[in-house]
Amino acid sequence: MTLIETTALTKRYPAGVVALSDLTLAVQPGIVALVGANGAGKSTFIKIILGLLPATSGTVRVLGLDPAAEPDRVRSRVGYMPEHDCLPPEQSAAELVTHLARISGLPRTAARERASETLRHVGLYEERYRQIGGYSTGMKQRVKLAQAMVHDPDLLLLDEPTNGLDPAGRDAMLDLIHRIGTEFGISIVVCSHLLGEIERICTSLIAIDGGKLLRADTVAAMTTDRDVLLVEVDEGADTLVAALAERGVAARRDGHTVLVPAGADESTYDVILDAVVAAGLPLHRLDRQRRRLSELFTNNQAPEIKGSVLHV
Amino acid sequence: MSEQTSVIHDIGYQRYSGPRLGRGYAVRSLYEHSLRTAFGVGRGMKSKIFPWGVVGVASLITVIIAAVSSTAGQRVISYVNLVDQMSVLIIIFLAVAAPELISRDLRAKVLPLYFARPVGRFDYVGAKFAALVASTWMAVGLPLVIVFAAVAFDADTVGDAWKEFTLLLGGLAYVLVLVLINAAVAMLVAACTGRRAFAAGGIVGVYLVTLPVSVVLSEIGTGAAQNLSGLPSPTMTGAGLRYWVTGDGPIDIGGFGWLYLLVSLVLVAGSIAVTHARYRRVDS
Amino acid sequence: MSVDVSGVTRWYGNVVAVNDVTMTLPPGVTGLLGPNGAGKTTLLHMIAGFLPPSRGTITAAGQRTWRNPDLYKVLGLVTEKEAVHGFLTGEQFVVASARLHRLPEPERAAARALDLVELADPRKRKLSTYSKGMRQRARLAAALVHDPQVLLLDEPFNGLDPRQRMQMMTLLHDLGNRGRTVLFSSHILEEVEQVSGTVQVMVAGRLAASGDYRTIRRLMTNRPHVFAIDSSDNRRLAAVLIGDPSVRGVSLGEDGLEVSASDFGTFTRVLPGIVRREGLRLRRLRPADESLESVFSYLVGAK
Amino acid sequence: MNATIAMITLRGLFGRRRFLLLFVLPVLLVALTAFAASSDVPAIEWSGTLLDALGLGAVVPLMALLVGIGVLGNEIDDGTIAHILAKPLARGEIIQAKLLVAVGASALVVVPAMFLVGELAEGPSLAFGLAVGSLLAVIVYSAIFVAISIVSSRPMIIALGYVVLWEGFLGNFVGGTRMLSVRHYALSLADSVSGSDLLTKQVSLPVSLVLAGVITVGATLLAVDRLRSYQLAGETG
Repeated sequence: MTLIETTALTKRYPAGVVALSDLTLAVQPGIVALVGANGAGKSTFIKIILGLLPATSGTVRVLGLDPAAEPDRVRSRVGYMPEHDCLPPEQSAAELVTHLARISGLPRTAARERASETLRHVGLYEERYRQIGGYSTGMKQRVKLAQAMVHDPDLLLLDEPTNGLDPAGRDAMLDLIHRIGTEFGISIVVCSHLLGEIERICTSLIAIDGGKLLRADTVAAMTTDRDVLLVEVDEGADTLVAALAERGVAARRDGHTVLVPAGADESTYDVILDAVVAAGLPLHRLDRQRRRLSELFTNNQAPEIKGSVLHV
Repeated sequence: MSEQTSVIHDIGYQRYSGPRLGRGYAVRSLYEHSLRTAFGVGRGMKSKIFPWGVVGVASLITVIIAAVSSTAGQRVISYVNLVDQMSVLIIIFLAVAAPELISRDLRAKVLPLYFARPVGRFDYVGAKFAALVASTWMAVGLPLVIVFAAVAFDADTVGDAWKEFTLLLGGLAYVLVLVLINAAVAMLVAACTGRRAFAAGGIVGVYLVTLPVSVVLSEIGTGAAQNLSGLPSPTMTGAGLRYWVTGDGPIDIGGFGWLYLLVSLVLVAGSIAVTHARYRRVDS
Repeated sequence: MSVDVSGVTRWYGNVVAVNDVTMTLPPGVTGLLGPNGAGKTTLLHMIAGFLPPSRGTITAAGQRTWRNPDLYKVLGLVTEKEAVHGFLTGEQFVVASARLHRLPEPERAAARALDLVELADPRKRKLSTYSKGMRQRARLAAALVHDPQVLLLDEPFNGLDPRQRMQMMTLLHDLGNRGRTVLFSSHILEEVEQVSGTVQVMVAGRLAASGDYRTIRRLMTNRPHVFAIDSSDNRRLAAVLIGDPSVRGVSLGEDGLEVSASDFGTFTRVLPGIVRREGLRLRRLRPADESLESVFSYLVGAK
Repeated sequence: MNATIAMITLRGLFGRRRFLLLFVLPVLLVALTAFAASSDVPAIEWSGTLLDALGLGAVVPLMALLVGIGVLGNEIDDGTIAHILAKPLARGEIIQAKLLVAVGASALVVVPAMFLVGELAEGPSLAFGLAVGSLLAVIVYSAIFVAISIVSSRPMIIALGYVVLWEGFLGNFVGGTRMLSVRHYALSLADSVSGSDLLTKQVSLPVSLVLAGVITVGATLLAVDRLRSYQLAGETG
């Protein structure tokens, strides 16, 4: 089943602002990243998926349903975690999540049971009976996540789920999202500005820029290895460059890293090691250079893709 | 001893395959939750002080009246007149409940959580309005029931008790009319601000500003001007409706009953429409 | 030194937010790190003159900071709270800042600052129509308009999209290179790593470490260094490595070996020789806990 | 005066449509007075309610409150004040600009309304008296509300409580509080200037003027000092 499918989706606001323009894509289940510049149309896209905004033209299918025609059916199968604070401080997490489960259509008993289970899965235990106002940022993010998945959606929309978290909190949240996407079997669309996070947990990526599709591909395909080896020695980088040159390998320095062309076969690895041994240097790193997602945004000549279908 | 079997139970994530009830159920759940919120049920002690304080004060007054009535053998004040005396309690209860039900959601920005579920903006406004009306009606209607209980207990015949009951229904209906009109205004004010203190001040403020206008107009004006003097104040508009039906009350509206009804309807429908329109701008 | 914090403690009632912190910030960019609630914002606000220390002294560019408005001639502050006067346009906002600084040519200074943060195009639009990232940059422009010697930023990357993040990193980097003292707090350690390796790490109100994070890592002599290794025969390499005195432990996993080395210098010197002697091919050697992320988690975990 | 701060403050005050609400009460007051004056009922019967209780007792302080807290309290509440404070400006300069804008804006809303009310109720001398009296009230109130804006974290509640309880309620029942009631200073000045029978002062004019001056200066100095020690909230999470 296709998770989200759009054809020539366009959204024009009354003021004349074009938020989405001719967007055609098909997203397969998995953990999908949605990236793009601020104001690139991500929040419009989410609103259309939730059936909160009608598209100006084009079609959109979410889990095979049309959100404009059947918003209730779509919303009962989609969970949404907003970016901003959205929790009433004077309620307990257990009570809020139970209440929202009922709003999603779960009968009273089921709502209570699932709220308690979901809060356990996101890592809130006895704190769930305390008022949310006293929670840390990390705990609040967990409650936001719990309310989004309490009704067992088939698709979770997470908007900047690691916002405001410190490094340890981010780690925990990313692990949790990864588990939800793999063990729990729920597909996830994550909006994030942090490309490092995306590389870590996502299977595929959709990049939108100025309302247009910039790139849609698997993360693996965007982070392929380059034909360059990174070598770091604690001292004597110049000695190493010279030693490599003697062996016919044209290496160059970039800061404290030595960049070596990988060559056709793996013999370069041995040449480097021989050079290091011969010069008696301490070898710190030997690794293939990989493409980074950030290159998507450093290359300014973004290819414009119109009308073509990209399967993610 | 029976053979012990060892099992590791699966307490991992379970998919949900039970029923998913529709939008009607969702709206009803929101209504019920809001009704509980209005009385501070399921919240801390602090949330209960104000609503129950109002209920307590209203009940105290009427218990005294009921006691006096039952010793005197006759009612000292009719239900509808009692309601007029308690109109300020309606305002106070609304000033407590409306910010709690409406402003608080705005302040905490919880609306996106609702709108991402099978409740629409209109459902939300409708459920909140219904809960606001119902809670205020209960809080202010309860004292009437206390008076009824006291008087009906003393009634000589079933017929007397029945007559008393119809009078009670009239009183409760009058409460409902006053609550509907004032709750519509209160909801609109509460939907304008996320700060509960401002909302409460605004609701009391509208009452405190509009009531004297009506009073000054009715004291100084004559003829039609006097008949129409109730319209600037929601509470006096409700009192005008009472006059239209019973021919009695704090204000003489002459033959303008239909106008009072029209203004009331416009007020209620208009407030709901404007509140609904306001939520269109709420970011989700 | 541009910013001098000496024996500073700040408490709120019984809660100690900042506990006996002493640091000096030279010109250049420094990242201020710490878990939530570690006291970073409190410290930034004290340096910015918006909070008096309960004990200790702070000077920025030679001036005391509390109750001293003249401080702002040489200091710029970008707070975490993103509030702006939404009814002003970006240009009006920055020009107003320039005027309040009594700059001789406020319009020109504002134009320069707007250029610097790449807001020249939308400068005629009201701030209320700006996105979070644009507002963030408008506030930065207002804080930069008088070209301050000291610039303090609380979570400046918040809300920025990938491209804006890169611009912001470049901007901070350039300011540091031009001799300005820049102190910024952030939770995104990869970015701190890219902007500047120099950090001040706060843990529970205390200053846990200062300096270049790589050097800080080397100072943690009680922590074995962990390397991820992949070779043509991992099992054999593991058997050989475990016999070497510089190796504390080896574990064999699906995608290679994880080696903890007790002595950093010795291991990195002996490894290449061992591999070649055994006739193996080393495909990957990657220090697994050298990143700012690992350094940070060690510092926080150590308490 | 610092023109930039005044400009920002003014735009903050009038830049939104919300400021139209400021005119609702004064217009209502004038309309009611016009209606009452057109009736046959003698002015002495309603002047106490409209001129004193509603006018000087409610409309004037409430407008000064909304404006006074609007010029500083709102900026403190939403955090934008930090942009103005992080500038090399004497704090007195900031308060001075804010205060002048507050007085000007409140006076613009209130003084013409009170003038009209006096004109409708009796004539030019009462009109002039009420205009001068309300101007005095606006000045003192503005200083008080600007000070409350920075002293309290919930200025609106404190200020409303002060207006309703102290100025509106206590003054009518507890004689001693009249000496410290801005409403009575305004009444005293309006009565002295107009000599109208519709007003009855209860505090002598010299006492009123001296106390009004003392309160204004005191509140302003307090505001300047508190702004000098303005603290940003610390750790958020």
